[in-house]
Amino acid sequence: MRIGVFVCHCGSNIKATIDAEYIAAQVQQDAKVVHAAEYPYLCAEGGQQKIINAVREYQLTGVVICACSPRMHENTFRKTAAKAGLNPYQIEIANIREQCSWVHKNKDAATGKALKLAKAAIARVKLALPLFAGESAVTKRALVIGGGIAGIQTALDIAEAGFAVDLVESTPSIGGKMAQLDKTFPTLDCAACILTPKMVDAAAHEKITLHTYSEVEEVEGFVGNFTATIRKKARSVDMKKCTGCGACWEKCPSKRIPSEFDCGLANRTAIYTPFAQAVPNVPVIDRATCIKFKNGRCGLCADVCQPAAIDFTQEDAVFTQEYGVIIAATGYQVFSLDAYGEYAYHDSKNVITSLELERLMNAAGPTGGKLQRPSDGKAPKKITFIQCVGSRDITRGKPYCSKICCMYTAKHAIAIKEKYPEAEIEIFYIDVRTPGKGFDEFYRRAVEVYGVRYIKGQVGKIAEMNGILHMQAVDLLENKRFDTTADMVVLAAAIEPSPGAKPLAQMLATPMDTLRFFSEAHPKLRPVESATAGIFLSGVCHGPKDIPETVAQASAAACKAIGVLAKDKLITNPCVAKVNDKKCTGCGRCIDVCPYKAISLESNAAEANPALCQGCGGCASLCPSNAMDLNGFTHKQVLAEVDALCR
Amino acid sequence: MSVKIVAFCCNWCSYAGADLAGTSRLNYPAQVKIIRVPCSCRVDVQFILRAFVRGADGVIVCGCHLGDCHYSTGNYHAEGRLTQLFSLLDFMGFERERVHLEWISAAEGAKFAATMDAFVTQVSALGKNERYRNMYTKAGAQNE
Amino acid sequence: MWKTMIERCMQCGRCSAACPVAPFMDMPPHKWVYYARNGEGERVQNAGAIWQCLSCFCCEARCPRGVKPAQLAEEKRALSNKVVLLESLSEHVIENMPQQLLVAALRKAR
Amino acid sequence: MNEQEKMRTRAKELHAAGIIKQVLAWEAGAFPSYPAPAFFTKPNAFEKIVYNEFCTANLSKYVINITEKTLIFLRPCDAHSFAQLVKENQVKRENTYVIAVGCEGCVQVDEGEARDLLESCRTCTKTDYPLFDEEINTQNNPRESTNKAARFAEVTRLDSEENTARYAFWQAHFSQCIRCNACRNICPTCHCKECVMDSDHPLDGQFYHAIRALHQDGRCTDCGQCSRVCPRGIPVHLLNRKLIYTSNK
Repeated sequence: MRIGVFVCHCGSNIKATIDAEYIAAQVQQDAKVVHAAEYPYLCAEGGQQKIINAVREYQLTGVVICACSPRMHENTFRKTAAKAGLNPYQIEIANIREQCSWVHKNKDAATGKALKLAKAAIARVKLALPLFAGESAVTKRALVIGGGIAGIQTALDIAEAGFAVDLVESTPSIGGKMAQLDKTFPTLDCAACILTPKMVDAAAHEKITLHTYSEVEEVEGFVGNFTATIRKKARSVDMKKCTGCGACWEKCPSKRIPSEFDCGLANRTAIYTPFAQAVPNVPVIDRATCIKFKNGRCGLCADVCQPAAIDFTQEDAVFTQEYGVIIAATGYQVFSLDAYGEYAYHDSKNVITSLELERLMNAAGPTGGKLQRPSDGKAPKKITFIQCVGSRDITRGKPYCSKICCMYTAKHAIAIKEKYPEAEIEIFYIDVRTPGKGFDEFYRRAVEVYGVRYIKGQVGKIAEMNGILHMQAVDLLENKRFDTTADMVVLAAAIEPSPGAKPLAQMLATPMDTLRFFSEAHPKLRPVESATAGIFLSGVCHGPKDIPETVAQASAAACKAIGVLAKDKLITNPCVAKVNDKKCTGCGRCIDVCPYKAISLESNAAEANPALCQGCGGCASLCPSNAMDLNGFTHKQVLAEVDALCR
Repeated sequence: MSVKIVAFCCNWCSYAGADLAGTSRLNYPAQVKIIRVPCSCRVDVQFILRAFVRGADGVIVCGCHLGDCHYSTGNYHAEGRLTQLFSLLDFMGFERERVHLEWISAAEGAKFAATMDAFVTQVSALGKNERYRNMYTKAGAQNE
Repeated sequence: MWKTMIERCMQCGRCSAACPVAPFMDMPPHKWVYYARNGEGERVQNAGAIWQCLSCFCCEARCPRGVKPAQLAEEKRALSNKVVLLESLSEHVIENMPQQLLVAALRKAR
Repeated sequence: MNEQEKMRTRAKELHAAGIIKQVLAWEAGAFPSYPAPAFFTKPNAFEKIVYNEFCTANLSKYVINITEKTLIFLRPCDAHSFAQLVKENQVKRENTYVIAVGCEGCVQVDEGEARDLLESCRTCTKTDYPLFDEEINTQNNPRESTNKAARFAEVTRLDSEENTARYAFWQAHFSQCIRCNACRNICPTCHCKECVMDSDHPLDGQFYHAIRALHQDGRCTDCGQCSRVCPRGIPVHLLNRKLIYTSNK
C-alpha cells in the first residue's frame, strides 16, 4: 500500500487556523505514507496536476486529500485520480475546512483535530477496495399507465423521440377526465376540440400501442429492466373486424344503465362506447348488465353486426412485456360527498358537482348542451356555486386545496352567462385562487364583464322545498347571516387520486404520501421522478394540477424517461451492498429493511441487485454476522476510522 | 483531559448541516470528530460500542428528520435500532447521557453547532467513561 | 390543544352559516373565534350572542378546521360574571318546547 | 407424565408408516436428572425416548439445516423458537413432523436434587404452539395467569434502581464471565455461520453480552436457555427480556 497525503491551504481558509506543514510532516510517521505535500489550491488545475504527477512518480495506490468537504469536490478529486490511472474509489477526503478550520478558532485544537481527521482518512484509504461502476441493459420501450391527457401527452413525446410506448387505460377509451369537460380555461376553447386530435395521434402513431379496457397486474424488475404483466379484459368485440358503426348499441335492449362517463345523468346500453369520439371507437360489452351473459337469452347485437365482430366467448388476454421505464398517469376522481349531508347532494337532484355541470353544458352531453335542472328539465334562472367542498378540510375531507376549482367555477360562470345572459350567478368562496398565466384576468372578466356575484362567505345548509333550493348562508364582508334561494347549486368538490393509484404504487414499490398521491423524488429539484429509479410521474397522480400544468409535467416526465431510454447501458452506483455468501445464513432479515426491495434470496443466500440498491447501508448494519457489507463504507473501513479518531 | 466525542453524520442531511455550520463560521468544541455515513441507518451497533471501547466518552448519531430521509425509511430503522441500544446500555448501568440521537437537516447549521455544544457539555459533566472499561474487570467491581 | 385549535381557523364562515340562531346574534360565531384569536376575548365575553347559543354544535360539526366555537362560547359564559339563576328558567318553560332549548338553557344556568 | 409412553408409540407408528426417517427427543443422560437431546434413527431405539421435568434442553436448534424428515417434540417455548427458525429459513418445515407436547415446567437441579421450577418456566407466559402437526395432552399447560406479572418483575425492579446500582449489579456478574460462549451456542436464534465476536475484526469482549442481546432483538423467544446454561449463573436472559420490554412499550 503506497499512500500519498495532500494538505490544501485553500488560500487562507485552512492555513489561517491549521498548521498544514505540521500535518504533512506528522502523517509521514505512518510507514505506508510514502509522500505528503501541501498546496495552496488543490482543487485548481495546478493542484490537480500536482496530485497526478505525485501518483505517477511515487506509484501511489491510495490518495488522501485534506481539504474542503467531500460534498464539494469528491467528484473532482475522483476524476483526478482516474486521470492518474488510480481507481476513483481509492481516494479519501478529510474535511478539515467546513468541519475543522472554519469552526475551531484555537490553532492548536484545530491542527490536532485536523491531524486526527487525516489519520482517519488514511485508515479508510488503506482498506479502500477498487470499485467499478456496474452496468445494466436498457429495454428501449416505455409503459405509460393511464390514458388521460397526461398519459397521452407523455406517450406522444416518448414516441416522437423514436421509442416504442405501450399506453394502458382501464376504461374502454383513452381521453380520461378531460374528455368529459365542456370548455377549458383560461381560453374557453372546447375540450374535445383540443383533446381528440391528440387521442387520434396517439392511436395512429406507429410507435404507440394502445391497450384500453386493460389493467397492469404485476410489475417486477428495476430501471431499464421492468417486466409488466398486463390483463386485456375481454371486450367481447373483435377489434380488427369492428368498424364502430354503432348498429349494436342502437339495438341493445338493456338501455337503463347509468353512464359512468355522463356521471349517471344519462343512461347507456350494455354494449357501449363511453362517448362518441371514443378512441378506439370499438364498443365493449358490460358483462354484468348484458342479458346474454346474465341468462343466455338475447344476442341481438351479434345479429345486427354485419362484420360479425361480436364474440361472446372472448376471454381476458394476459401478456407480459419488458420495459425500460414506467410512467404513472393514473389521474384523479371527484371526492365523494357522502360526509357532507348539509349540502343535500344526495337528497336534491338540483345540487350537482362541477363535473356533472360539465356534462350538462356539453353539446354531446345528456341534454345536448342545454343547461337544464336535472329534476324538471327547466332552465335554471338563479345558480349558486359553492367552493372548497371537501378541500382545505382536515376533519371530513382533504387537507389540501384542489387548485383547479376556482378557475373552472369562473369558467362555468362565464360559459353560462354567455349562453344565458339573464341567468343570476352567485359564488360563495373562501379565497379565489387564480395564480396562473392569464388566470386572474379571466376571473376578473367573470366579475366585471359578466356580472357574476362573488360572495366571501359560506352556505351552512341547503334544503329543497317544492322545487326551490333554500340556503342558509353567511356573508363575511357584511358580517351577516342571511337566507337565499337558487334553482340549482353546483358544488366545487375536491379531487383525489383515482382508486387504481394505490395498488399500482405497491406494484411499482414507489412511495406514496398519506393522501395516496405518488411521492416525487424531490419536491423542488426532481418533481417528475418518483423515488424509485425508472418510475416517472405525469399529471394529477402526483398532486392536484390543471391541464396546462399536467401537459407540462407530462412532457417533463417523458423527457426524463427518454433520458433513460436513450442510453444503451445504465451506469450503476458502485457503492452498493454486497454479500459474503459464505457467512450469510439466508435468514432474510435484510430483505424487509431495504426501501428499494433490492435484496432477494437466491439459493438460501441474500443477494443485492446493484441496479436497484442506492447504498443506504441499512441491511449491512442489521446483519448479525456482517455477511452483508456496503462498498465504500465497509464494516472494516468505518471501524478503522473509529479507531483512528478515538486513539 | 477533555472528553472525546465521535459523531456519526448522514451524508445527505446532518453532514451537510455540519458543513453549513462551517460556512456560517459558527463554533463548537474541537473534541467532536465527525464520521460520514451514507445514512443514519448505516450506523451499526458495533461502531458505537467500538468507539466507547477505544476511548470515546460520548457518541452522537445525527440523521435526517423523519420523513426527509434520502432513502425514505433509513432514519426510522436507525431510530428503532438505537432506541433499543440506548435502553439496553442504560439497563446495563452505563450513563445514558453519553449517547444521543438527533435529527438535523441540511439547513440547520446553527442547530448542528448548538447540539454539539450541548452534547460536549453534557458528556464533560460525566467526565471520562471509566465504566465502559471496567465492566469486566475484578478490580473494577471493588472501586465502583 | 386549545391555543393551537383556534389558530387553525381560516375564517371561512361555515360555523356562522350553519348556526340556526346566527341571524339574531349581535356577533356571529366566526367573529367569536376571530376576536378570541386576536386576544380580544373580552369582546366575545360581553357579546350577547354567547347567551343565544343553543349548544346544538352545528358549528363544530361543519367546521373544516376542527375549531370548536360552541366550546369557546361555553368558556366565555363561564368566565363572564353574568348569572342566570336556575329558578328563573321555570317561568320560560312552555308546552312542547323543543328539548334542545331545555338543554341549552340548563347549560347556561348556575 | 404418561406423555413419554404416547411419544414412544407415536414415534414407532410414524416411523413404521414411513412418514418420518428419524426422531429428535431426549434420552436418559449420564445421571437421571440430566437427559440429553438425541436423534433416534432405529425403531427399536425409540424405547429410550425420555420425557420428564428434567428435559430442560430446547430441541429446536438441533434441526437447523436437517435434510432427513424428522419427528420433533416441542413444548411451547421450543415451539416458538422453532417457528422463528422456520421464519428465518434455517429449517424447512416440510423436513419436520412436529408433535406439540404438554409441559408443566422443568426443574432446576442442584446436586442431583430437583429444586423449584426453572426461572424461565416460573415466568413462562406461553401456552400456544405456533405450528404443529399433532398434539399430546397439551391441555395441561397451567401457565397463563400467574406468570404474566412475574415475567418482567426483575427487569422493572432493576429499572427502578439507580443507574450506578445497576452498574454494580452487572459488573458483579460480568466480571465472572469466562467467555465460554455457552449462552451463544445454546441460543436457537444465534445461528450465524461465523460469529462476529470470533471473526477477523473481533469487537473487544467487553460488549459481547450487549451485542449478543442486540442481535436477538425482535427475534428472541424468551426461552431462557441462555441463563440456564451459564456456568457462572449470570442472568443474561434479562438483557433480552429488557429489549422485549422496551419494544413492547
